[in-house]
Amino acid sequence: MTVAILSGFVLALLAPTLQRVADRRAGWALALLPLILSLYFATFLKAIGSGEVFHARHEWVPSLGIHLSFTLDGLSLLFALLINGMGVLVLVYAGGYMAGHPELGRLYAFLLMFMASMLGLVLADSLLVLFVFWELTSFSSYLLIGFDHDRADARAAALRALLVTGGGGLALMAGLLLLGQAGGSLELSSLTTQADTLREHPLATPALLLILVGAFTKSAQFPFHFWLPSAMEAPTPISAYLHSATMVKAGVYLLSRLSPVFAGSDVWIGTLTVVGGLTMLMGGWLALLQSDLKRILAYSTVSALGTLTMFLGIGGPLAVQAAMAFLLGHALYKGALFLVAGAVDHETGTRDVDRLSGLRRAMPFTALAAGISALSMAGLPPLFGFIAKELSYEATLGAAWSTCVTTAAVVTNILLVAAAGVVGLRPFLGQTLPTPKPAHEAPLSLLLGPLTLSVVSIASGLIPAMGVNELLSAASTSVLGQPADIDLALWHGVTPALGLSAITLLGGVGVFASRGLVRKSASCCGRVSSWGPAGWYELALRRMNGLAVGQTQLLQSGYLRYYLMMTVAATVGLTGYALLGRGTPATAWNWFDVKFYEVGLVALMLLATLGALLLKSRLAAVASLGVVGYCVSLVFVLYGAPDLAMTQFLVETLTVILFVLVFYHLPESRIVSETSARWRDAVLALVTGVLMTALVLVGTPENYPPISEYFVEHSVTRGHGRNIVNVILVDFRGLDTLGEITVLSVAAVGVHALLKLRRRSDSGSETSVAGPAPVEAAGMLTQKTPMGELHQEDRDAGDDRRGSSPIREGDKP
Amino acid sequence: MTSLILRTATRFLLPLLVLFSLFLLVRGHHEPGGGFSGGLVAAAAFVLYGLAFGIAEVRKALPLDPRTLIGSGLLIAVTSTTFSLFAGQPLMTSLWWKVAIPGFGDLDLGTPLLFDLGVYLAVAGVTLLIILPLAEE
Amino acid sequence: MSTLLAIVVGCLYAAGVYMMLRRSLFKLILGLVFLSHGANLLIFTVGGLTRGRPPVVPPGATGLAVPSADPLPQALILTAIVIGFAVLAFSLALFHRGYQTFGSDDPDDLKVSDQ
Amino acid sequence: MTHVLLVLPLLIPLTTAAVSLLAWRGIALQRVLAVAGAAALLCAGVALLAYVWKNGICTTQAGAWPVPFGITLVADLFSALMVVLAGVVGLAVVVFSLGSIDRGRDAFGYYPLVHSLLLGVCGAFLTGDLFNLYVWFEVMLMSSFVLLALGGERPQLHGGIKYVTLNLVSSAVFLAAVAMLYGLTGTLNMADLARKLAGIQQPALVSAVGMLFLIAFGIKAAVFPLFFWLPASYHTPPGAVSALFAGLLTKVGVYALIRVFTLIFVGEMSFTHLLILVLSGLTMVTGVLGAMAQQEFRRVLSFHIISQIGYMTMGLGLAGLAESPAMASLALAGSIFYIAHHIIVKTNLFLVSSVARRLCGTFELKQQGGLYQAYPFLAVLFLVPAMSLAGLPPLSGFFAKLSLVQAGLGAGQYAIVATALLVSLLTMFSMTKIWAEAFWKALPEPSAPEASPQRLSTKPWLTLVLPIGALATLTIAIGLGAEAVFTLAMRAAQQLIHREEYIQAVLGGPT
Repeated sequence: MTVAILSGFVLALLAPTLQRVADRRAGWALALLPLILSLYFATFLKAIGSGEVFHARHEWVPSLGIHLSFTLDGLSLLFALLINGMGVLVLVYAGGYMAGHPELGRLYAFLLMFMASMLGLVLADSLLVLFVFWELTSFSSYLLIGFDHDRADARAAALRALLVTGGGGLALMAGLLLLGQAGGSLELSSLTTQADTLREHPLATPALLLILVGAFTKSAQFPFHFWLPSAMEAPTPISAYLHSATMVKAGVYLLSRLSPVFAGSDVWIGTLTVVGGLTMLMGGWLALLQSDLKRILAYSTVSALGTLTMFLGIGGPLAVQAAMAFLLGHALYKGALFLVAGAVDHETGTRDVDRLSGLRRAMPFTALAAGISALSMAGLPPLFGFIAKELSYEATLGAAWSTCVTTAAVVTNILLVAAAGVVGLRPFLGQTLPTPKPAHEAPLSLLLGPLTLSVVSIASGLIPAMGVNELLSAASTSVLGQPADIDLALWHGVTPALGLSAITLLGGVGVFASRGLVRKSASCCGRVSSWGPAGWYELALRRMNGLAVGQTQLLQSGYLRYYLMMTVAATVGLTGYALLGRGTPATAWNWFDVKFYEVGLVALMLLATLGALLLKSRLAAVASLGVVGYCVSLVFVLYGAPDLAMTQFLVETLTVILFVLVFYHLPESRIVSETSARWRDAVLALVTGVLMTALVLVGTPENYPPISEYFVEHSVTRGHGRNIVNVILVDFRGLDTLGEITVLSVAAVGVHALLKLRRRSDSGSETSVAGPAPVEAAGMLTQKTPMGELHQEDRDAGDDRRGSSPIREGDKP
Repeated sequence: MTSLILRTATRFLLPLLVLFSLFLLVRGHHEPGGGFSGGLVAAAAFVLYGLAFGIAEVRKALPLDPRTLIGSGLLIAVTSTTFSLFAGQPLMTSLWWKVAIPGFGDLDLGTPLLFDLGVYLAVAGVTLLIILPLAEE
Repeated sequence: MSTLLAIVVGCLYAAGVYMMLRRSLFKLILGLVFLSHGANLLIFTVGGLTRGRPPVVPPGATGLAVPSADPLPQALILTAIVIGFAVLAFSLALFHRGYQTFGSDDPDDLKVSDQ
Repeated sequence: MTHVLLVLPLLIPLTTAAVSLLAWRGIALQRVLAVAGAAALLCAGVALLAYVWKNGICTTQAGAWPVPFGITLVADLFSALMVVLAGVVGLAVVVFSLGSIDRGRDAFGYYPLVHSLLLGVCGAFLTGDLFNLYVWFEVMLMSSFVLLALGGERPQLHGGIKYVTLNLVSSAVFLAAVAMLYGLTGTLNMADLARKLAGIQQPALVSAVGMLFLIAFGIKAAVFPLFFWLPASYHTPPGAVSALFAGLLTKVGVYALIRVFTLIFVGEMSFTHLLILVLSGLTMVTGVLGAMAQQEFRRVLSFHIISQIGYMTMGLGLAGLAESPAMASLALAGSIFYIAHHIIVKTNLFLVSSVARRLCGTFELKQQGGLYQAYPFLAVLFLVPAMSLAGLPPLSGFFAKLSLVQAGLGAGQYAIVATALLVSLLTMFSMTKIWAEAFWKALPEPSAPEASPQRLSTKPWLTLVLPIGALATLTIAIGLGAEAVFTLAMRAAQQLIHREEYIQAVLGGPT
C-alpha cells in the first residue's frame, strides 16, 4: 500500500525527463502506473467484500504522534479505484490534449503528484497523515489550476482555490488535533471504536465544526463553492480529474470517514443536511444559467457534491447506500462529460454551447460517449445513473422531513436533467454550426476516456452484480460502521421512487426546452451573483490588503524618531509597570554621606549635560560632552577606579577628537522640531530618567556576597598580578576582553571601509590592494574596475524606484 | 601645525611615547595601566606625529599597516589562550614561568601577559585605522 | 552619594533619550554617548560605591588589608567603555558617509528606505 | 575533549577572521580561508552536538577558574543545535558569496567580517555568563553593522543608521539589565543567577529586570513593537548579507529570550510568559500584514521574519503557561524546531531572492517574471522553502507549526492557536504572491533592457545554486526525517524545562 502511494511521487519526479525522452508516447507510458495500481487494488475486492480490512503501518514521527498508517477498507477501495482508474484515462487524455505543450512534462508531474496525494489521503488511517495528503492535494491543485500561468485569470483562480481550501485545511488541522485530544488518539481506527464516549466530550463539537469547515471548503459546499467554477481556468484534463472525480470528493470522503464517529449527532445532521441541500439546489440552478460547457459541468458538480453531503447528513443505511452509488455514478458520467467537453473544445475551438450544434456528424464517437453519459446524468435506464437516482429517492423518502428533502432533490434533479441535455445532447444534435476550428473527430487518446467511462456506465447499470454491488456494499459498510448489503437492480418494481423519476424526467425536458426563457429572466437578477460568496472573498481580500497597507504605513513609517519613541516607550512602559504597577518597592535613600566637592562635580556634570542638550553650536556641544566625560572620569577617580578613570579619560579625548574631525566642517543643524514634539519628547525622556533612577535606588541592596571577593583573594596568588581590575580583564574574565578587542577590530575595519570604499573612489591604494582576485568567480559582471561592480551587485531598489527622491546628491566634490 | 617646535618636539616625543605605552603595558598587571591604555597611548603618539608631519608621513613611519597590527594582535591574543588546550586544560588557563634575569631578579612571565600584548597591538591598530582615514578626509 | 549618582544616571538617560529624538543625526550620536555614560555609571553605582580605595594590592602583600572598591564592576565598565567607543567611532563614520551622500543631517530624510 | 569541543566554535571563526585580516592583501587566500573556516565551524558544531547528545550538558571554565567566578561556556542540546545551524548558514552564505560579492567588498574585509559575525553568534550561544553574552552580542552587532554598511551605497546608509541606532538602544538596555542583576545577586553566571534570584524576595524588582531583558532581547529578536529596524534595513545590503542576517541575527535574540526566560526569570510566569504570548500574537499579525503590503521580494521576506519570530516566542510563552512539564516541553520543542526550520528556510529564500534579482535585474516583484518558464530548477528551489515557510506538509515548517498548535491546544490557549493558523494562511498568501509575480507571470516588457532571464555563466551559477540546493534538500530532509529533529528538539526542550539539570551541570563543576 505504502509503495503504491510512494510510487506516484517517484514517478512524478521522473515525469519531465520521461516526457523529454518519450515525447508523444509519454502519456501512455505514465498511465501504466495507475493501470497497474488499479489492477492491484481490484484484487482486494473479493476479500474486502467479505469484510476484511487491510492495514499497513510505518513509524514516521512517533514523538508527534504521527504514524504512517494506512487502511484499506471498502470506502478506501472505492476511492482508490476511482483515483487510479480516472488517472489512467486522464494521463492518456492529457498526452493528446496538450500535445506539443512545452510544459507538458510538468503537467504530468503535477498530475501524478496529485494522484499519489489523493491516494494517500483515502488510504490514510492516521488523521495527521490524512491531513498531510490533504494539503498536498490542495497544493498540487494550485499548481495545476494555475497551469496556464501566463494568464492572470488562471493565477487568480489558482490562488482562490488555494486560499479557500488552504484556509479550510487549517481549520481542519485544528479540528483534527482537537478530535485527537478528545479521543486520545489520532488513528481513525481507534477513534471509531470509541465513538460513543467521544461524542460526549466537550471538545467534540468544536472539533466537528472545524473539520466541517475543512470538508466544506474542499468539497465546494456553500458558501465556499465559488472557487470551483473559477478553477475551470485549468486545462480540461485537470478539471476532469480534480474537479469532478477526485479532489472535490475529498471532503465527501472525509465526511464519510468520520461518519461512524459523528453520524446521528444533532450538529452533524443539521449542518450537513442544510448545507448540502442548499448547495445542491444552488448548484443545479446556477448550472442552468451558464453557457460555457465547463462551467455548466462545474456547477452541476457543486450540486452533486451538495447531494452527497446531504445524504451523509441524513445518515442511515439507505442514505449512505444512495450516497455511495451516486458518488460512483457521478464520477463516471461527470468525468466522461468533462473529457468530452475538452475534446469538443480541442477540436472546435469553443466551449460555448450556443455556438455548438450538430457535431454528431463530425465527431460521432464523441457524440456517442456524450450521449450515454448525459443520459446517465439524467438518470435514464439502463445506465448506472438511473440506479443511483432511484436509490436517492428511496433515501429521501425515508428521511426526516422527507417532503422537504424530497422536493429539493426532485427540483435539483429536474435542473440537472436539463443541464445534462445542454451539455451532452445539445451540441451534437440539430443543425451544424460553423466553429472557430473546423470540427473533426478527436484522436484516440481523447476518445479513450469518454468511451471507456460510458461503457462502464452501461455495464454497471446492466449488470451491477459484476463487482459494483460488492464494491458499494463494502464502501457503505465502512461508512456505516456496520455491515450493509446492497442489492442494486435496474427494476425495483413500481415504487414511489420510480414515479419521482418520471416526474423528474418530464420536468427536466420541460426546463430544457424553455431554458432560453429561464436564462433571460435570470439575467435580470444577475446582479445578485455579485453579492455572492465570490464577492465576499474579493472584498475580504481587498480589505485585508488595505488593512495591511494601512497598518504598515502606520507602524513602519520610515521615521527613525517614531521607531525610537515606540521602543523607548515600550521599555519604560513594561519595566515601569512591572516595577511600580503592583505596589511601590522599598527604596534606599541615602543623602547623608555626600561630600561638598561631590555635589560640585555632579552640578558641573549636569550643567554640561544641559549644555550639550541646548547649545546650538556643534563645537560647544561637543565640548560639553567632553566635560561630562571628564566628570565621569573624575567620579571614577573618587571611587577607587584609577584604571577606569584613565581609560575614560583617554577614550573621552579620542571621542572629542573624532567628533571634531567629523563635524568640524559641517554647517550648523537648523532643523528644530515643533514645540509640541519637544514637549512630548521631553516627557518621555523624563519618564525614562525617573525610571532609571528608581531602578538604581531600588536595586542596590546586596543580598549575596559578590563573586568579586574571590578575585580580590586570588589576584596575587593565582593571577600573578596586583592590579585586580587588570587581572580580571586578562585572566579571570579574559574571554570578555577577547570579545572586546574583536569588537574594536571590527569597528575599525568598518570605519576604514566606510570611508575608503565608495562609488567615486579614486583608484587609490585599495584598488591595487585588490590584486589578482579570481576573475572568473566575480565573472558574470562586465565592469572592469572593481569599484564599479559594486552597483551591479544587488543594488537596492528602494531608491531606484523613487527617482524623485528629495535627497540631494552628496555635496562632496 | 607645521611649526618647527612641534616637529622637533614630536621627533623626540614619538619614541618616548611609544616607550611609555610599553611601560603602561608591562606595568598594567600590577598597577593601573595595561594593554588597552598602552595601545591607546601608542596610537596617540602616531596621531601626534601626524599632526606635525601629515598623515601620509605617519603611514610611512608606521612599522606595520594598522590592519596587520590588528590581525597580529588578535592572533597573538587568541594563540595565547590556546596553549592551555594543548596541556589538556580549559581555554585561557594561564601558564606562568619564572624567568631569572641576571641583575634584575626573577620575572613572572605568563600567557596573560602575552594576551595583554595582543590587546595592546590590536588597540593601537584599531585606533590608528579609525583616526587616520578620518583625519585624511 | 549613591542617591545622588542615581539621579545623575537618570539625568544622563533622560538627556540621551531626548537628544536621540531630535531631528539631527549629530544629536542622535551625542544621545548615544549619553546613554552609554548613563549605563556605565549605573553599573558603577549598582555595583556598590567605595570611596578612594582602588582594588590594587600593595606590593608584597597577597591580599587587600582593607575593603576596597569592587573590582568586577570596574572591569565590566572598562569593557563597556571600550565597546562604546568602538560603536561611537563606527556611528560617526556612518554619519559622515551619510552626510556626504545625502547632504542632510535630518533623520527624517532617511524615510525612503522604508515603506 | 570537552574543553576543546566547546571552544572550537569560537576559536575557528576568530582565527579565520584574524588570519584573514593579516592576509588583507590576498583576497584569494581569504576566500579559501572563509570557506574552510565555515566548513570547519560546521564540523565542530556537529561534533559538539553529537558529544552533548551522548554526554549531556557539558561545560568548560575559561581560565580554569572555578564557577561562578570565571566565565563558563556551556553547551546543552539547544545551544549546540544553534551552533550547528550557524555553521550551516555560514557555510551556505560564504559559498554563495564567492559568486556574488563584488571585489570592492572583498577587498575591505567582507570575509573576516562574516566570520566575526559567526564568532559573535556562536559565542552568544555557548556562553553561560550574562556579561559575556553582552560582549558576544556586541561582536555580532558590530559585525552586522559593518556588513550592513559595507559598500556605502545610499540605501545601505539609510537602513544602516536606523539599524545601528535601534540596536544600540537594545545594548544600553541590556547593559543596564546586567548591572541590575549584578547589583541584586553579586554574580554574572547564569546558573548561579538562576539559583540566587530564587532567594530574592523582591518580585517586582526581579520582574522589572526581566522586562529589561525582554526589551533588550526583544529588540534583537524583532518582536512587536520593537521590530522597526528589521524591515528598514534587511533589504539594503547584498543578497548574501541579507541571507546571513535573516538566518541568524534575530534567532540569537530569540535564543537569548528562551535561555533567560526558561532559566532565570521563572518566578512570575503568569505575568511574564503571558506577556510574551500576547506579544507573540501581535508580532505574528503585524509581521504578516507588513509582508502583505510589500511588493518587493526581500521586503516581503523581511516582514515574514518578524511574523515568524512570533511563532518562536509563542512556544516560549506557552511553555510558561502550560500546566504540565510535558506540555511545556512540547511547546518549547515546537519553538526550537521552528527556529531550526526557519533559519534554514529563511536563509535559503533570501539567497533565492538574490538570484532572482540577478536574473530579472530588480527586486521589485512587479518587474520580475518568467522565472518559472526559464528556470524550472530554480522554481523548485524557491517552492520548497517558500511552502515550508507557509507550513505545507510534509516540509519542515509543517511540523514546526504542528507542534506549536498542539501545544497551544493542549494549554487551552485557543486565541493564540487561531492567530497562528490564520497567520500561516496569510503567509501562504504572500508566498504565492512572490511565486505568481516572479515565477509564474511572464517577464513584463518594458523592464530594464539587460534584465531578461538569461543564463548565468557556469561557474558563479554553481556557487549560487549549490548552497540553495543544499538548503532546500535540508528542508525536505527535516520534513521527512522530522522524527530525528523533533526528538532532538524535544530533548533540548526538556533540558530547558528541567533547569536544575543545567544549573547542576554548571555549578556542579566541570564534567
